[in-house]
Parts: sequence; C-alpha cells; structure tokens
Amino acid sequence: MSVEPFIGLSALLFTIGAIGVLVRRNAIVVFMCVELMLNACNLAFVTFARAHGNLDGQIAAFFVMVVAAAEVVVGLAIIVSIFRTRRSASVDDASLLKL
Amino acid sequence: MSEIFGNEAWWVVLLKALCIFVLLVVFTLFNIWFERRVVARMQHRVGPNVWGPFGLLQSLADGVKLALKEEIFPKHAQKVVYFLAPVITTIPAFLAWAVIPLGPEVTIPFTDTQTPLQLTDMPVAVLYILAVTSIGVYGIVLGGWASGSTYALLGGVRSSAQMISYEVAMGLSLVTVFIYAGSMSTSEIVAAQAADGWFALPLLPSFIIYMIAMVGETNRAPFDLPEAEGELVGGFHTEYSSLKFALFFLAEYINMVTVSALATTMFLGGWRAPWGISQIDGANEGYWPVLWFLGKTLLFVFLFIWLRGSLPRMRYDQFMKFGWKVLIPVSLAWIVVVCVMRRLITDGDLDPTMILIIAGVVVAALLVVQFLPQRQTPEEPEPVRDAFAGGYPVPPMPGEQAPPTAAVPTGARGEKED
Amino acid sequence: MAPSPIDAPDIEYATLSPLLIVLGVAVLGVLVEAFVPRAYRFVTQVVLALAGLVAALVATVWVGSDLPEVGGDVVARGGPTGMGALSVDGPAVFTWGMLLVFGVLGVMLFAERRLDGGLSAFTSQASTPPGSGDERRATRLRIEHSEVFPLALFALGGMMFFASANDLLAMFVALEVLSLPLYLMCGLARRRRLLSQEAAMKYFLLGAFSSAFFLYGIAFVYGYAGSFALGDVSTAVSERIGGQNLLLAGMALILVGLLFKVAAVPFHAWTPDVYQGAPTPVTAFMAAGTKAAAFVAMLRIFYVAFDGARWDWTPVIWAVAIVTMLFGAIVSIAQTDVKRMLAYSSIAHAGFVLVGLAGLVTGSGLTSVSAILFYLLAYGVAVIGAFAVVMLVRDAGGETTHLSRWAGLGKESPLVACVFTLFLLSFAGIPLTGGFISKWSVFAAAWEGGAWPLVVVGVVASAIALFFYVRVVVLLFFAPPQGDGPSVVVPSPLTSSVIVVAAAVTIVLGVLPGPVLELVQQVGAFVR
Amino acid sequence: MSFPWLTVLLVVPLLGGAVVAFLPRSRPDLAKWTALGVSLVTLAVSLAVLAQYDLDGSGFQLSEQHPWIETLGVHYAVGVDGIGLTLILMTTILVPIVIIAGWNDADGARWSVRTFFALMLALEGLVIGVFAATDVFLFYVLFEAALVPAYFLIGGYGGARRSYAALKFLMFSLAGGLLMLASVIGMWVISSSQGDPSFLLADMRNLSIGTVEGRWLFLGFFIAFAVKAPMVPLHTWLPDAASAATPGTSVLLVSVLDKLGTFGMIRFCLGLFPEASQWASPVVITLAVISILYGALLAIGQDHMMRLIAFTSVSHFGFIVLGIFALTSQSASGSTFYMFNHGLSTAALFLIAGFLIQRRGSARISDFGGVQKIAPIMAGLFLIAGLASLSLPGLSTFVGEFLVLAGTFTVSTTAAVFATLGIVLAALYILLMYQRTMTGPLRDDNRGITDMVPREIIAIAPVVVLLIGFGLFPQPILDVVNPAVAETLEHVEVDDPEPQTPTFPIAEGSSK
Amino acid sequence: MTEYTPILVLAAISGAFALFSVLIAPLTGPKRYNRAKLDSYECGIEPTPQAAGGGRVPVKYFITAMLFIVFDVEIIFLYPFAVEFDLLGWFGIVEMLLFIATVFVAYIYVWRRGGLEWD
Repeated sequence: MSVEPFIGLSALLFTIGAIGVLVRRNAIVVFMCVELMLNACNLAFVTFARAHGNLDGQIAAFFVMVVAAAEVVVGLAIIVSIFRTRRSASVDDASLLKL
Repeated sequence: MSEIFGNEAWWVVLLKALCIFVLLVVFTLFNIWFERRVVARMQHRVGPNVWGPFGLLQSLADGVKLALKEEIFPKHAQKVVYFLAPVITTIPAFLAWAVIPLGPEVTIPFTDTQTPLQLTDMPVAVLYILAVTSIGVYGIVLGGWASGSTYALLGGVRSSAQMISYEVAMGLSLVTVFIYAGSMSTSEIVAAQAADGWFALPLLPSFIIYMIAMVGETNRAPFDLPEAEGELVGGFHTEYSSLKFALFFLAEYINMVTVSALATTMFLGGWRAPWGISQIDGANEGYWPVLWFLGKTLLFVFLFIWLRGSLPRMRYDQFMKFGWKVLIPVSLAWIVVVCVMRRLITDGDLDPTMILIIAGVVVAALLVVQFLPQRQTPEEPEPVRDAFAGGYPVPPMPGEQAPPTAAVPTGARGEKED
Repeated sequence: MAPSPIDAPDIEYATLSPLLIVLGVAVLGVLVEAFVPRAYRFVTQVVLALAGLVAALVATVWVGSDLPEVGGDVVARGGPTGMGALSVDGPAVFTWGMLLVFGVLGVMLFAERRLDGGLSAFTSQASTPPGSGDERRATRLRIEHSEVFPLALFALGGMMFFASANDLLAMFVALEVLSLPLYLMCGLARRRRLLSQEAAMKYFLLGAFSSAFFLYGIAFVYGYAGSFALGDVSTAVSERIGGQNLLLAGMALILVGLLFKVAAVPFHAWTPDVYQGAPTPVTAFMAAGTKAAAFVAMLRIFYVAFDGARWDWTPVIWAVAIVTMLFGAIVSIAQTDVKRMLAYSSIAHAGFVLVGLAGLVTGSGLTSVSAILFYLLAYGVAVIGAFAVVMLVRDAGGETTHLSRWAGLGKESPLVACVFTLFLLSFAGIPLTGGFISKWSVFAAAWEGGAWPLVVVGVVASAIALFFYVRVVVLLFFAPPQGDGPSVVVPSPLTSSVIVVAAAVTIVLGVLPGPVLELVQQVGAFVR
Repeated sequence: MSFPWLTVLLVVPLLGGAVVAFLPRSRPDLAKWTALGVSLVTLAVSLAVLAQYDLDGSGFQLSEQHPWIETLGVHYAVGVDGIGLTLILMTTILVPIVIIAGWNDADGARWSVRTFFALMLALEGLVIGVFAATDVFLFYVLFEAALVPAYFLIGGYGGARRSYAALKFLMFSLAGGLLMLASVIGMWVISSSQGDPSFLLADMRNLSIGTVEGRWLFLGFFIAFAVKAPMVPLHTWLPDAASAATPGTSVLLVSVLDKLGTFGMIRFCLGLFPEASQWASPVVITLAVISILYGALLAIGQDHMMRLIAFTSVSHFGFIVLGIFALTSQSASGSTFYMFNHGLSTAALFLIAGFLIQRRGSARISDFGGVQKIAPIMAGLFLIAGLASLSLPGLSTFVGEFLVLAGTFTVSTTAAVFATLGIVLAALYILLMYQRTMTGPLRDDNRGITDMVPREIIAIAPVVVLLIGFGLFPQPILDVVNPAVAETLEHVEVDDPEPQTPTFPIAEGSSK
Repeated sequence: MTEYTPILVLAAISGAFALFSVLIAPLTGPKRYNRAKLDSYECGIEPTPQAAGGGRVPVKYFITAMLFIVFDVEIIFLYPFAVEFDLLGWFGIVEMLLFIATVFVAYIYVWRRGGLEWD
C-alpha cells in the first residue's frame, strides 16, 4: 500500500488545522485546530511506521495521544478560567496586552 | 483469531450483517415486551397481553403507533443536528455487534460454505466495541443540546457525564480479562475461556464491577438519572417525538443488549455451553451455541429488568460518588492484585486458584459493603442561623426558632475553605 | 506459538537520579497538597522543593564527577542511557546543574511572601473570577496556590529531560512536560489577573501551535530516517538515504518549534506579552530555564542529528540570528515597560546565542557548545536577578513596571539601582560582567567558525541595545523622580539572597571566569 | 619577583576611591582631604616608579604577569615603557591638581561630595592601569571600565545638560569600544588558530596576520581610539561633555582620558598592525590635518569658553595623531612629549576658565572683559596657559609641536604646511579669547570677580612651573620617551626617511 | 477486503435503516400546527429563554470530563500491557505499578480537593 495518499491526507489535515489556528478567533476553536494538527501528526506517524515496518511510529502515536490529552486538560482549564471572567472566549477580546 | 475474517465472499458478509441487524431489531422488540411483562409481574400486574400470543406483538404495535405520530421540530432546535442526533446514536449501537461471536464455524444452510457465526473479528475487537459504543454518547449530548430546551440540555450533559464516568470503571474491569486471555479479540477470549473456565469465577470482582458499570453505562435503573422524570422530564429526548424518539429508544435497548452480550463474551464463556450441558457432545457445534449465547444474554437482560423493578433511583451525587470513589479505586487495586498474582503463578511458585479466589472474595466483599445501607455520614453541622443572611433580615423558617438574641450581621459566618 | 519473553531493559537509575529526584519530589508535592493542612502547606512545599532541588544538585555533581570519557574525534564524556532515550553527556549534566541552580533561585522567588502583605505573588484561587467576592474571600482567608511548587518542579524536570533527550520522541514529551506547567503558572498572578490570564492563554495557544509544528517535523524526520534516535538520524542524514524533501521539511518544522521556544524572530510574538503578564517570579524562572533547556536541545538536534546536513540549515540560522538580534535590539528601544524591555532583550540574546550556534566549532578548546553553555549560565543568572529586582519596585497596585515610575530610583535606593544597573550592564556585555565574557565567547566561537559577518552584525546589534540599557541607567540615576517616586519594598531574606547571589555570580563570571570556562570546555562536546 | 610597583600604583587610587566612597556622607571635608592624600600618595608612588625605571633598558620594565583566564589566554600583565611612564606621570601629577582646583565643585550637587572624589580616584586608577597594561584583553577591559566613572563624573556633577552630555560621551565611546571588541575577538581567533591563544602584547606582536584581516582589525582598533582622541568627524561628544562637566572633570576627560586614544594608537595600532598602519597612514594623516584646522576654526567661532578650549584640544589632538602616523621617530616622540604637555596646558586653561566661570556665573566670552584689572594674577596665569596652548617657543608645548612638524616634513610637506597653519589659527583663537575676556574696559557686571585665592594658585602653580620648566629643558622626558618610540617604530619597520624617496609608500600616499 | 470491511457493510445497513426512518417520519405522521407545541417543553410554564451559545453548564461537568480523559489515557496504556502481560515479566509489572501509582497520586489530589464532590 503506497504511503503518499496518507501523507497527503495528514498534510491536508495539518494545513487545515494551521490555517484554522491563524484565522479563527474563538479560543476553543483555535484549540481544536491545534488538536487537529496533532492528530495529523499521528496519522503521519502511523503511516511512516507502516512504511518502515517498525513500531516506533505507532508508539509515538500513543505518546502524542497522552500529550494531547494533557494539553486538553491544561488548555481548557485556562480557557474556561478566562471565559468565566469575560464571558467570551474570543481571542480578540483578550487585548489588554498589546505588542 | 482465525484468518477467515476479512477474506469471505461478499454475499456471506452481507448475509451475516443482515442477520445481525434483524436479530437486534427483533431482540429489541422482544425485550421491550419482556421488560413490561416482568416488571408487571413484579408489581402484581399482568402487563401487555392483548396483541399476539402473550401480547408478544405489543411492542411492534407501539412501533407502528410511534411511526404514525406527528414529528415536531421545536422552535429553538438546531435543525440539522437535531435531525441527525438519533442517527448518530443508532448506527454505533448496531455496529458494536459486528465483533460479538455468536457461535462456532457452521455451514450456511443450502450451501457448503463454512463461516464462523461472527461478522468479523480483529485483534482489538473489545477496544473497538468500547470506541463505537462511546460514539453513541455524541448522539445523546448533541440531541440534548440541539433540542434547544433546558431540560434536554441538562439531560444530555448529565447522561454523557454519567456514561463517561462509568466507562472508566468498565474499561478498567476489562483489563484483567485481557491479562487472562492474552488478547483483545473476542473470539480468542471465548477460546481462552474454553481452556480455563469462565472468567467470571477467578475474576469475580471484575465481573461485579463490570455489571455495575454496564448498568450505569446504559443509563438504566437504578442509574437512569438522565431520564429522571421527576427532575428532567424525559432527559435528552424530551423534545423528540415520532420515529426519532423511536430510534433513541431502539438504541438504548440495543445498547442494553450489547453490554449484556459483551458481559457474556467476557465473563460467561461466550457462546460455549454452560457446564453440564457442555458435557453432551455436539453441544458446542452447529447452531446450538447461538441458543446458549442468547440465553446468557437474556439472563443479563433479566438482571437489568430485575434491578429496575426492585431498586429505587439513586441521587446524582451518590451515583457519581459511587462511580469515582468506589469503582475506580477498587478496580485499580484489583488490577494490581491480579498482576502480581498472575506473575507469581506463571513463575510457578504458589498455588494459583486458592489465592485468586481468596483475593476475589475479599474484594467482592469490599464491593458488597458498598451496597450495604450507608451509615449516615454526619453532614457538616447546621450553620448557626444568621438572622441577617446576605445582609437582609430573614424571618425564621417553620420549625426554626430564632436565637434568643438577635444575631448581628456576620459576613464571614459559616465560611468553610474549599 | 509462544513468543519469547521481552527481556527487561536495564536503566541506569543512578545516572538518572537527578531527573528522578526532581520529578519524584514534584509528585510528593502533589501529595503534600492533598494531605497537609493548609496552614502548613506553603512552608512544607517550599522546604520540600528546596530540599529536593539541592539533593538533585548534589546528585548531578556526583554524576558529573565520574562521567566516563568517550574517545573518538573529539573527547566527549558520558553516554546514552535509559535505552538510548537520554544521553547523559557533558552538556546534559552541565545543563542539569545550571537548571537546578535556576530552579533553586526561582523557588526562592516563588516563596517570597513579604513583598505583598504576607501573600505570595500568586493568586489565592485561580478558579475565582478576578474582582469577584469569592476572590476577596479567598484572599481574606489567606488561601494560596502552593501548587506552584510542584508545577515548577515538573517544569524543571521537563527542562532537564529536554536538555538531555537523545531521541526525538523523548524530546517532544519533554517539551510538553516543561511547557504545560509553565502555561498554568503564567496565569496565576495575584495582581493584574486579567493580564495574567491572557498571557497564559496566548502562551498556551501559541505554544501548542508551535509544538504541533515540532511534532510534525519529528514525523517527517522519522519518515526519512525510520527511527527517532538522534544517532540513527545522523547516520541516515550523512548517508543521504531517502528523499531529501522529507528531511528538509522535517528540519524546517523542528526548527520552527525550537525557535519558538527560544523566542527567536519571527516566532517571538508571545515573549513580551507572556513576560509582562506572568507573575514576575515565574517570568524569571521561565526566562532563564526555558531558554537554557531549549537551546541545549537545539544544539543537540542540530549538532548531533543534522550535522551532516549543516549546509542546509546554517543559512537559515544565519538569517534568523541576524533578524533576531537586530529586531530585539531595535524594538527594545521603544519599550516603556521594564518587563517588556527585558523580554525584548531576551529576544536579542536569543539572537546572540544563535550566532554562537552558527559557528559550528567542535573539537577541543572553546567550542560553540561550551561558549553557548557559558552564555546561557551568565544570562540566566542575570535575568533572574533582574526580575527579582523588578519584584521589589512596587506601589499600591503591586509592581510598578512602567519605566517612567523607575525614574530616580538611584536616589530612592542606590543599592537596588546599582544592582539593576549591574544586570543591565551584564546584558549589554560591558567588561567585568558575566555578560561580557559570554558575549565574547559566543562571538569568538562564531568567528572561529567563519561566521564573522554575524559577529559584526552582533556587535552592531549590541551597540544598539547598549543605547537602550544606558538610557535606562540614565533614567535610574539622573532623571528626576516622578511624583513621589518609586518605593522599594524591603524583601525577605529569600529574595534578597537571590539578588545577592545573582549579582555575585554575574561579577565573578565577569572577573574570574577561568574555572567555569574550563568546566564548559571540558563538557563542551556531545556524545554521538 | 621584584616589588609589584605598578600594581601598587594602580591599586592605591582604586582602594583610596573605595575608602572615600564609604566615608560618612555628613563630612565632605574629610572625603576631600582623604582624596587629596591618596592622590598625593599615588604621585609619590609614580615618582618611585620613575626612579625604578631604567632609562637605558629597553622594552617593558617593572613588568608583572599572572595568568588570569587561562582558557582564553588572558593575563594580568602590566609593564611600562617610556611612553606609558610619561603618561602615567602626567596622570598622577594632574589628579591632585584637579582635586585641589575642584575642591568645591561638588558642593551642592545632587550627588554627595565623597562620590565625586571617589570617582575621580577610581578613574585615575583605571587610567593608570590602561597605560600600564601589556595584555590586550586587560587593556580593553580597563579601557571600557574607565568609561563608567567618567560617565558618572559627567552625568552626576556639572552643568545643565550634563546627563545628555554623559549619554553622548558614553555612547560614542562604547560604540567605538564594541568595534574594538570585534577586533580583539578577531585577534584572539587568529592567535588561537596559531597555537594556544594568548593576549600578551609580546605574543600578539609575533602573530602572522594576513594583510586583509590585519587591515580590518586595525580599523576596529583605530576607530575606537579615534573616538577617544577626538578626531574629526568623531569629536562631537567632546565639546558637549567639556562644557557640561565641571572644570576638573573636563581636565580629566581631555588631558587624561583622551590620551588613552593616542596612546592606544602608538601602542596597539602601530604595535600590532605595522603593515596596516603604513597602509592607513596617508588617510589618517589627512584626517589629522583636517581636525587640526577644523578644530582651530571652530574654536575661533566659539563664544562658550569651555567649548572653545575643547575645540582647541581637538586641534591639538590632530597634531598628536599626525605625529604618530607620520611614522618617524622624531614626530612620534614629539607626539608623546606633546601628549604630556598638552595635558598640562589644557588642564591649566580649563581650570582657570573654570575659576572665571565660577565667579562670573557665565561661560560666555562676551560676558567678560577687562578682568585683568581686578584679577591680575588670574589674568597672568591665564595668559601663560594660553600661550602654552598655542605653543609659544620657550614653553614645553612648543617642543612637542615642533618635533611633530619637523618629523612630518620629512614624509609629507603638504601635511606639514597645513598643520603649520593650525599654529597660526591657534594664536588667533587664544589671543582673541584672552583679549576679549581680560583686556579692554572693565564691565560693571564683572566687578564681582575676585582674584584667585591661594588654593587655586597652589593648584595652578605646579602646572605653570612644569610648562616653563620642560619648555627650557625638554631632554629628561625625551630621554624617557625616545627609546620606546624608536622601538615601536622599528617594529613598524620604517626607518626615518629622507624627504624625497619615491620608493616610500607614505610619500606617494600623501603627495597625491 | 480487510477485516474492517464487514463493519462498513453493517454500518451501511443500519445507517440506511436509521435514515429511512427519520426521513419517512414526516410522511407517516400528521401535521397539525400549534405554537405551544413547537415551544420547548417546560412542564407548561413559559419556557426560559435560551442562553447564548447553548448556555453555561456547571464547571463540575468540565472537571469530570478532564478526569475521564486522564483515566482513559491510563487505560490506553493498560490494554497493551495487559495483552502482552505474560511476556513482560516483573519489569513490566513494576513499571506499570509505578505508572498506576503516579496517576493515582493525581487522583488522590483531586479527591482531597473536592473535585469529586457533587452537590
């Protein structure tokens, strides 16, 4: 089974995620886009593992899942705490810090 | 796990898929009737007995009735999601059965094709079941959210919270089974139980935990809080009517059967004939095993109904507390025990079964203790009545006498740290 | 068929003891949170954390004292351990020590409670909305987030792991382990909570974004080399197997992730906001620790794994270094907030370190690695000290970080002003401060590697930056104080000792850098 | 090893400064007296060093050497040759004078008196260190470090725009210093590429530096020094600093600190990059001549007394640089000698002008007039100082300037001629200033001006004495200077040329 | 044709069924408009207006979800361990015990800090 289509798919997902992070304004959505990127990575890992015939990639996918979970926990905690204070999770409303 | 899966003729697959589908639908219809009859008996009633012999066609009639009801799109509903939610809930319910082994290899009648009575199997079958069933949660929470009604929303959130809470316990309880079977493929687990007895005995605590978890997982009494009519009317499907409601209903009953079937496969030796019958040769060949299997499953279904008939509904906090503070630690501890024991046994040091049984009994006892009527944990003492609660004078409630001296406003009164 | 049992891997627990101690103490800290009554929690945590750090430091010294010499083209010390997931070699152990020192200083800053009316710099309850009654109540009850200590230890453990990871996957995990606690800690400021929460959110979103890039890069490199171990990757790279595009894409993405962590232009956007928003102790800890860990990891990846492809990545490093130095220096001129100013200066410093990294001098003598290690040490200590000083200058609303409020500090309290000046001079690289020797060594390494144009740009950049630092010094000493002028709160021995230590180290590194230089030269080679 | 005279020499003022800094703030007089004492002790030590110095000996004498940072090949190495010794003497002589003259300068300043004198002593110590350093790294470090006290001296005490002036001064010097840093790093890289790195002047001299690298590195050093010894176009910081600072500070700036630049040119530009120096000398000579004339012209145009004096020094530094880069032993020793005396004469000018300004409360020449009627002594001393500044024959400055010109003639007539113009202009601005301030009818608002008090006379007298003394008998200093200069130049591999030898590169360079 | 294809078949069948029933419903059922009927049901009282963005649910649910994630991750690691249990030997057990203990520490923390309290 050839690798290209899977890598293409993962690249597509990754790009979608990246663009989403850049253009979307809702923190939650941005965050979901990041998770999408991570999962694109997972797909790439598994595909390459298949291509190389070793399991490293699959193990990597495991670790990535864990990390993603941890990120979810931390990230949602932060976003919720902001949401509780300013009733909106928009990245733009958070503008006390200017460059 | 035989190589045959995934390499069969397309028509065989189609046939088996259709059979499973039909089986599930029929089983559901039967279960509804079964439940109503049994509960009726438990409540000294008769139950449906008009349509068909023993009223067997009652649920079919209900289904038709539902189909003829008007379907409603509430004003505040998110149309698309509201529309799709039942579908999302139903499909996974069916899918879970794809890997449930109903029996050994048989020859399909009128042909000479050999095929196992199982749609397919894979090395991670059980994981697949868990994954698919938890997809159903999406349907519920989305349906609740899309209804645009407060009750439905709360019901959806609640049921999802409760499902995931008990899914953890369920998943943990299965770990020991995998340790014993050395595989996550359903057919191999069944085979393993053929070798060394039903896992229900050596893994009694896991079995008990699983059974509790499965009741919680399917939102059945005494854990049917999402449909707690008293608080939430119908829960997540408050706003659903007609066939959409029917689908939710169907999915719920299929899930009930699914977890029962999984329990059978995991702990009760799957389609293999129970001890006694299994001595008769030929009991485990041909189409007989389907009988054993359905029988065992029906046993669990009866358990469900029995519980519903006999136990009152739990309070939500009790329920969560039970799931998080009892089931999870116990199952973790049990996993540890099993690990160590198993290792000691394979090292061939000490007599296996004794220890396991003892350990099992101990943990089981612990578990049972949880069911005994809880001694009333003293609530934090009634805060001294503050006649100026929130800065406003408050008249004493009935049965509450004002303190002799008018209390002064005390802001920090009765604060306790987090 | 019965597959043969997997034979247990042998892990040199003794060699990893510093890491294990730090993480173990962090877990203990969580238990303390769970069981010790609130009254004693804070103190217990402080004592526990400090004890653990010191123990880890001792262990590090012990590990470092008997690193086996590894021959080869260059004499390196130490070797891979933990199934090759980590490599405890010279740079790794040195970085451990360095990070642990930063950790000790940082924890001492965390524990400072005298500045803000007996309360730490961290919010009472992060869950309460700012300005709400709950918050006031929590403050009145003197509730405190002593969780920051376990968090800091986790972050520290992650940093140590990151600096010594010898395997791309381990590196990613370490990266997250060090980042996640920092994200949280950024949001815990007691004063200006909205600012702090925003900082946390920005840091988190951008950080997660960049680590996703890092991860995708790892995926590509894995696809190219078929393994995560840096050694295998380097052999694959040197043999030029497989499609180069995978390798190039992978390197680029990994570089993005790392450059973000070290706050190099154009991935610096988070730095000023986070530095400003985060509680100052956290900022100090982060500025010193993250940079050190990330740069060592970067060195390891690019010197060990991608050494064979240096012609592909050095141009990028050159460009980034130039842009970073100039940008950091120029923009810092426009700053009016001390913490932002320090943030931009940290960006510029990242550029300087990159200059050293572009030198690629290996072998004996002053290698790029050793130069950078020295730089990181000097910079880290100075920056911790600087932020510690920032903690002291306060008014009714907490710290006053606006520069105009700092005017006339030299008159208000000459001592503090002088110490701060010392740190600024060290940043500027004035002789007889650590900054001078460190800047010196990276530039020397870069020039030796033939990157003299970078050195020239670096000199120009430091001249620009200089202008700003000197302007601040003028402000401190010669400008008339605004209104009643800034007030310097007398801190507890913790903070003051931190400042003293930082100042002392800065001077010693400037005047008698000999021993440290020799040390970094001894440890200045990675084990391949 | 022998007694570490030089170390003592540079430690005494530093320690003294530290002591002064920690004297009780409440008792300024104590600080003043201590500072004076310390500076006098330093002077004594320096004289002892002079006594130790062996005129016939060659190379560095009284040298000490301890490894400082082995890994970088940095040493703490000091030693003096004639040039360094002369300048050290000048420093140690000037500091007590400045202290006496600036006795009350720091009173009523925003900063405490003790700090003022402490900084002065620190500056003295560091400058001595620079003059004595025989290790490039050590030289660089002290060279930069000397800026800090100077910066605070300017910024902490003195006139209205002091903080601006201080910033400008610091930025100019530090920018130059950074370029020098780049060159130093380059030197280190080269030396480490040729065996173990070492910063010792002796070792660095023997490095084989490629032509191109040599020239770049030379540039780095030269620009730094050119900033220090204010050469057009890098001189603009000097007038501001001099006019903003107290007279004493100005003296230390112009007479002492700026000498670091010219000193560095001899010691390092010539010493380390002979080839590059020859290559650059035409350009440098041109620049020198330009700054001679330009400085003089600007000086004529000035109305602010301090600025005027500052510009005169720009012009004088032009002479010094000219002498150095003419690369003849005559001109070079002339320059060294001139450095010494320029220090004295400028000091005298600055201080007396300071007294005037202090009394009158204004620095504008046009505000003065006919002062000599009421303050004859001041007028007289002012005249002598001025004449010294225009290097009247018979005053020591003349000798230096003459030697410079004579040396220059042998290599480039054009340059020499233009330089001579500078002297004429010098006469112009000095005499104009004198005439407009001292002579003429006494203006009423100048009546308040009193004559010099004994303290001030004590301060100025030694300077005048030295000016006249060395004017008549320059030989002793020349004896000290010449061997060192000869050595340096022979390292540059030029022997004093006959005027027209077309083979000589510099001749061509300057004749076009 | 892999072992996953049959699942697709079953999915197709059940999906067809489900979709069919939801699509057929409007045709089979009657249509009688009634404003109150379309309003969201709230035991007959005037329904509370919808909060923006689907309203806000107690943060408790959020905590529960987080805990679920944590333990699910633990399970992710427990399953392969369990399947290969016999091959892993004591080392595997010890490591897994360490892992479980670590997660359990966090669990204890949550418990003690009242993260599991529903009231």
